[in-house]
Amino acid sequence: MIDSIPALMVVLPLMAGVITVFTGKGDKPWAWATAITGIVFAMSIALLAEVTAHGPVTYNFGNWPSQYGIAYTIDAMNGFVLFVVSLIAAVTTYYSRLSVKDEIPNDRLHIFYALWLLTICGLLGITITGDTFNVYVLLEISSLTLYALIAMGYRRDRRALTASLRYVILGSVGASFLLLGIGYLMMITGTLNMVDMHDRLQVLIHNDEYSRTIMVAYAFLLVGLSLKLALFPLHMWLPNAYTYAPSAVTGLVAATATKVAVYMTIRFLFGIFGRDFSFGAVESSDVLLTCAGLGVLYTGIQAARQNNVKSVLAWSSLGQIGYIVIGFSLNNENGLTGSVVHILNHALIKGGMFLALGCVAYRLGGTRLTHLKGLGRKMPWTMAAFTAGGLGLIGFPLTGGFIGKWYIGLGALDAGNWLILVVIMLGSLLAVIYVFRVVYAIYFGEAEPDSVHATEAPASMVVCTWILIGMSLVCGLWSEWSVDLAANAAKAMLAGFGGAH
Amino acid sequence: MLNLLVIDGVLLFLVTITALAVIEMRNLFAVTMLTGVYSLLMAAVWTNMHAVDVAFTEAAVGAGISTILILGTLVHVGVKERRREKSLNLSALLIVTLTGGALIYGTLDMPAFGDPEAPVQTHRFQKLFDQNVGKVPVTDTHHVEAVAHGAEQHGGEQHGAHEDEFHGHVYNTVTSLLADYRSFDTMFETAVILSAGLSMIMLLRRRSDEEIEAATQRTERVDPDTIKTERMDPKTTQTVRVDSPPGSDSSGADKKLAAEIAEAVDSAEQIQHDAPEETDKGDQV
Amino acid sequence: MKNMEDQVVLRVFSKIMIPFIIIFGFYVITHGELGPGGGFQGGVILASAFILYGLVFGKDQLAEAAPPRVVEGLAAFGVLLYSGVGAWCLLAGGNFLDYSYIIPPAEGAVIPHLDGGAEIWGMILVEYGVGITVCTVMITVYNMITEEAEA
Amino acid sequence: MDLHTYSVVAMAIPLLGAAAILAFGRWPNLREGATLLTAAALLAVVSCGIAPLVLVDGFWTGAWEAPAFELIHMVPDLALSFKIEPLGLVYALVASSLWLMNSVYAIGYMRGNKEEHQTRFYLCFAVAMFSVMGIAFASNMFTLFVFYEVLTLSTFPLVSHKGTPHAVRSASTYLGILVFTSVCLLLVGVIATAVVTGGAENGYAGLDFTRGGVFLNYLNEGGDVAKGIVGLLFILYIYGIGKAALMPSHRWLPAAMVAPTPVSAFLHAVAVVKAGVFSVLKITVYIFGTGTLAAISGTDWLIYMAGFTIVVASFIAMFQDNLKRRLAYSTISQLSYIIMAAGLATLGGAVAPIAIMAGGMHIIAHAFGKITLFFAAGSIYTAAHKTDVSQLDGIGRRMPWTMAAFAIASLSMIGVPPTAGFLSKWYLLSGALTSADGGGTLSTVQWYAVVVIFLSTVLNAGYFLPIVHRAFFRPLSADAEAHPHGEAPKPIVLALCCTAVGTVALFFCSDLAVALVEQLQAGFPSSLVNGGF
Repeated sequence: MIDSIPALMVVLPLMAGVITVFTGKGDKPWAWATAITGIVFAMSIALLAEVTAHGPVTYNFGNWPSQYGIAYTIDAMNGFVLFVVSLIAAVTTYYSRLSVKDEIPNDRLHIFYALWLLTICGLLGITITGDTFNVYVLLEISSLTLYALIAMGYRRDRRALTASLRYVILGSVGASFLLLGIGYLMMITGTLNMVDMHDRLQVLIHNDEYSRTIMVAYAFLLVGLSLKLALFPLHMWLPNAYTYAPSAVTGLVAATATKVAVYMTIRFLFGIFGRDFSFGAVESSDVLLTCAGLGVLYTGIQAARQNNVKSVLAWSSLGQIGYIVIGFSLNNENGLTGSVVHILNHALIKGGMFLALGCVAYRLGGTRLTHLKGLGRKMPWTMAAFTAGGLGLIGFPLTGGFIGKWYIGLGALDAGNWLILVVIMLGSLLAVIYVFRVVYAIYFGEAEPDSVHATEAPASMVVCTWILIGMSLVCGLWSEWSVDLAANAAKAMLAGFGGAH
Repeated sequence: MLNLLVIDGVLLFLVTITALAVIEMRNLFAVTMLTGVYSLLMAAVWTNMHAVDVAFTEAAVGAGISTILILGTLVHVGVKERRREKSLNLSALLIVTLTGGALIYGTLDMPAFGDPEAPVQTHRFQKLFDQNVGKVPVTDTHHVEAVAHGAEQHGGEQHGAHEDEFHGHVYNTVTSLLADYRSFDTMFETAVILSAGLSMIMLLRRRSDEEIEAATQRTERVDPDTIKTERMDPKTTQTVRVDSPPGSDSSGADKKLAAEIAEAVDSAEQIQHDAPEETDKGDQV
Repeated sequence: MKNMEDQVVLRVFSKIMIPFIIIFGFYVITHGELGPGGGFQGGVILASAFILYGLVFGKDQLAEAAPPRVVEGLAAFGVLLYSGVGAWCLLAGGNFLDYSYIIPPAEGAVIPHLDGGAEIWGMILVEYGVGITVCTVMITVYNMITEEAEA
Repeated sequence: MDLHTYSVVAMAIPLLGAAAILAFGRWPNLREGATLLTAAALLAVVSCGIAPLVLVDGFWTGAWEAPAFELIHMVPDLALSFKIEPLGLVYALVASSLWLMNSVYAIGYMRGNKEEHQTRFYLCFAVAMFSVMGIAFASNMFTLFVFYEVLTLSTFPLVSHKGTPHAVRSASTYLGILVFTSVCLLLVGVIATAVVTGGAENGYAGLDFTRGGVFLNYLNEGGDVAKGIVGLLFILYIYGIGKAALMPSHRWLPAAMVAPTPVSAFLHAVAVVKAGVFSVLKITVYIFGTGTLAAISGTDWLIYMAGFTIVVASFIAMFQDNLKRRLAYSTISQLSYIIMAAGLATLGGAVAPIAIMAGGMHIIAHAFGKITLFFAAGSIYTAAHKTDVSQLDGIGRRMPWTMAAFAIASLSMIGVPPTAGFLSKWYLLSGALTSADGGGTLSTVQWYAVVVIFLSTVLNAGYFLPIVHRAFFRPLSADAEAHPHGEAPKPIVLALCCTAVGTVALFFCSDLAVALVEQLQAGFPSSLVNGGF
């Protein structure tokens, strides 16, 4: 059974998701989903331990050799991302019981949790797979289910439909670009397996064969992935989708979906095309750094202008994605380590903060700035979590957010790029502004008449919020383990295909 | 060969004409019919390329069932497309042209159609077509060294020499690819279909009576502020329209049972209301 | 749609056609490994029979012939059948979806069923999984679209 | 107890105090008792526990070489670790002794003015003191940066205490400038230091404060850094430490004047600005090393800028009618003495130890003088509700204790013996008049420093003495006659008298202070200038 963990990581949520349709009403779908995500999380830890100890693991579906069938390949990089995704999935699922009951019509909770598990299955599958077309198929599952989950909206907020529709359109454009890119690559390499494709591509690039096709495939993949990870200026789908989605869904999506897209980008740029091509033959570094740098500044300003706190966090997510993109675009070990470790830290921080907002929404029925005024006394634990998360977003030392920025900063100087370092710092400054606006309202604002009687959110919700925020603090203080994992991943990625050679 | 090229040319011409007509037509009923025609023509193209399975699917799904489903949608949406204010969106045209241009540029280096020397033919797939791929002995599968080692020696060859050679044979290569070698993908494709169905159920199913009751109780806690229409910054989120005229969903009305039901209906109307504009923006990307 | 039920020719012709469409759908699913076709195409063809029934005889008749709850359950069942085949192979000792194990191997065999017989069984089962899901989802989509119209 | 372990005790005390204050929030007497007890305990630990250990003869070869107390190790170069050294002890001693005074004073002031949110007030004070101890005993640049930021954040609620829109706006200016400079300049400098000096991963000192300076050691070990980079980093550090209020980043200091007087005293004397200049001294000595800076010989700008700040801020102070604003500009001017000392130290050679001693002394002298002045200003506000200099005619007769203390502190500011201010100015002057290369010639910039010191003494007298004159030698105005008032509440008077006495006492019994700064001098490596470039 241990050997089958790679398959079960994805198959289990899939089958469980389908079975959820039959679980009936009440808390049963939730309990079922919680159990499954818990098991998946445990498996991800086992897998990560195995990969760290003994190197990459491969699983062949249908027992066909990986070049013919579909293979999962888990190395230090995706082992780490799997851990992040399944951790967030487990916590948000446990959290979701009351919040989802409150926001989703109760006659379709089983459908909701079925889609929820399928989303998780898709995200895990994208991360774990070693097959490029499999990436696309699982991307479809995760996207399609996410569109629906987001469209449900916070208490069927109709703006969620518009937001979701925009996500559908841009997401589909992104996915089809990916498909075109993968198709072109398949056409000239004759394979879909990532390791194999990498080997073949290196030979082709070296011999200068099919160079125009490779170039076009690269361009399409890069644009498609940028859409999926919401890189400025292709970010338009994200803010409203996060703002109007149900609270628990926002928590799950914000912490995982874009992270998985980032992982895919790193995998394609470093793992499949190889850094010599991605940052040598085509100088994508400058383009990516420009987009991400401008994005950090622009989204920071936007975040400071929002009145819905969920919106603030959504815009801030875009900025944080910018940091991650900056990190790997620097094309050196420190930068990439920073990116990878920031995937974890930002997932924890942003997940926790959105869950905290979910608590607010549960008690007050909204997450506008006016709702949060004076909540520091009414919901001390939730608000403390939010504040701690906010410090993380700023990148305050001793929080998880700082570690990633530190390494990205080191990477920037290793690359001799002082300008981007200044941009990162200006971004942090904007983060200070938008976080401080909210925190000030929380602790120094006068409570609105409607929220005078608000009390602390239910324990289960607060505990989940604190698990994520607490972990982000732990990752900020005792960060060696996460940085070591990230550095391993970075080394593996820089070496071409995750250490398979 | 020449005959095939002529047929291809004619089909391509017809496909292009149909596509342009779909774009230009304002009567959605006619557009639906034309998409059916388009799919049928495409099925012919696939057949011409010897991709019979694809052609079959295109005919069944594209020309058949999706036409019916689009018609079903038209019942809600109506058959008239609203006039657009700007007939030609230059930036969208530019981006679409660039994308198309890039795709064509990429084909310049591609192996010719049906070229027996193409990597797809020579690299791995010859063995797939011959269905002569050996399975990996179970005991070797779990560490990448074994597989990487296999990759260096050109895949399954050492397995082919293995005494446990696999002799499975399926007449339709496409099916063997879809349902055997890559059946894991196909499983997820099926799951994609299922999630589409589940999404439809979740978003469109009418609420049961008990649910409506529960919702009414819940709305008493809803703060009016959340329902207020929030205008986003026009510069950054150009495509967000105000979803409904101000005041139409005031807090008082929302508490009423009727409003709850109306909301469900509205949500469907909402899609129709926004769809054309959103699609516009989608083209620009 | 109401007046469609009054069209006698349509009704009679549909009644004759529908059984043939259904049989053809099953044929396409079953014979996927021999000729063109498979679960996707066959499922769609099956669904078109039901949708035709619904169009001509009305929604209520369709709901009677294919109750929505059953249809939705079957949609999930299809995927479950597919992944169940995979899981069965896994439990039998092989990798996920290794059809060689679909019939439990003889004692001591390193790789069982190398003649491909088990492979065929696996394919047919999963093709039926696909077919069931595709067919029922199409019907569900049709149901959902028409449901809103009459609400 | 091991010396470096003491640092954690010194930090734990204010933190425990904060917890006690929070717990006793509902009982004001208990709460204030907790504050006083904490302050007293802290002073006891720092002066009786730590100081003797630092003053032993073999400190630099013994205790200093012992490994730092590492609280948390995150990743290479990033660790929260603490180490006690003479410069930090100077700062810790000043802060802990003045915190006790300030607490006594604050109790009188807050009760006298019936301020709200007192629990939050004392809580933030305790947390700020916690970060002060962290800054004082930080053993690497990262730890210093962390506590520097904690100090900024924990003082924000203090500055915006009144909660009026004006107060909040001013507090935002305060926070904005300090955070902007520290994040965009200081943090960039810190990251760059880790990169250009090799980093801990490669076996170098990384960000750890090192005797002689991280850069100097790196260069001596065969490292290579461009002179331009070192110069640039020095600029980043100096302006990144916004709390040092070197022009033009001084704007936050006048803005913070909206705070209650105990807070102003805390900002100007006890903690915040001192954290700034202390950090400047510390990075000059332990990060760059005066030898390195002397070798790049591009740091004259710092002395020019400090001199400019001294003179200009003094001029501005002269025309401020609001007493607290006048004091604020005086602080800006006085801080630049310390920065000038750091600047002189960068000339290297024999100047450096004397200049650093002068800087250390001036931290002490200015702290005692300025806290007395602010106490007096608050005392006047509490008793007479007067805020402007022009309202102070004849007030010395009604508030003799307050104005006497004010006069003594003013003399210290000007640098008249027998006050502490004289000592520090003496050191500074002798630093400026010492030749760097031992040949007896002074550079232009040193002459400039001498001129600035004399000019500023005149200016100081120009804006302090008129106040004293008004208070004692002018008749009471008609308006004041109509509103009789007496001395301020007893805790206030007690506190300000203590600090005034302290100002004088430091002149006569300067043993401890002098011993400390001499210990600091002893810590300078014998070979200061090394041609590593």
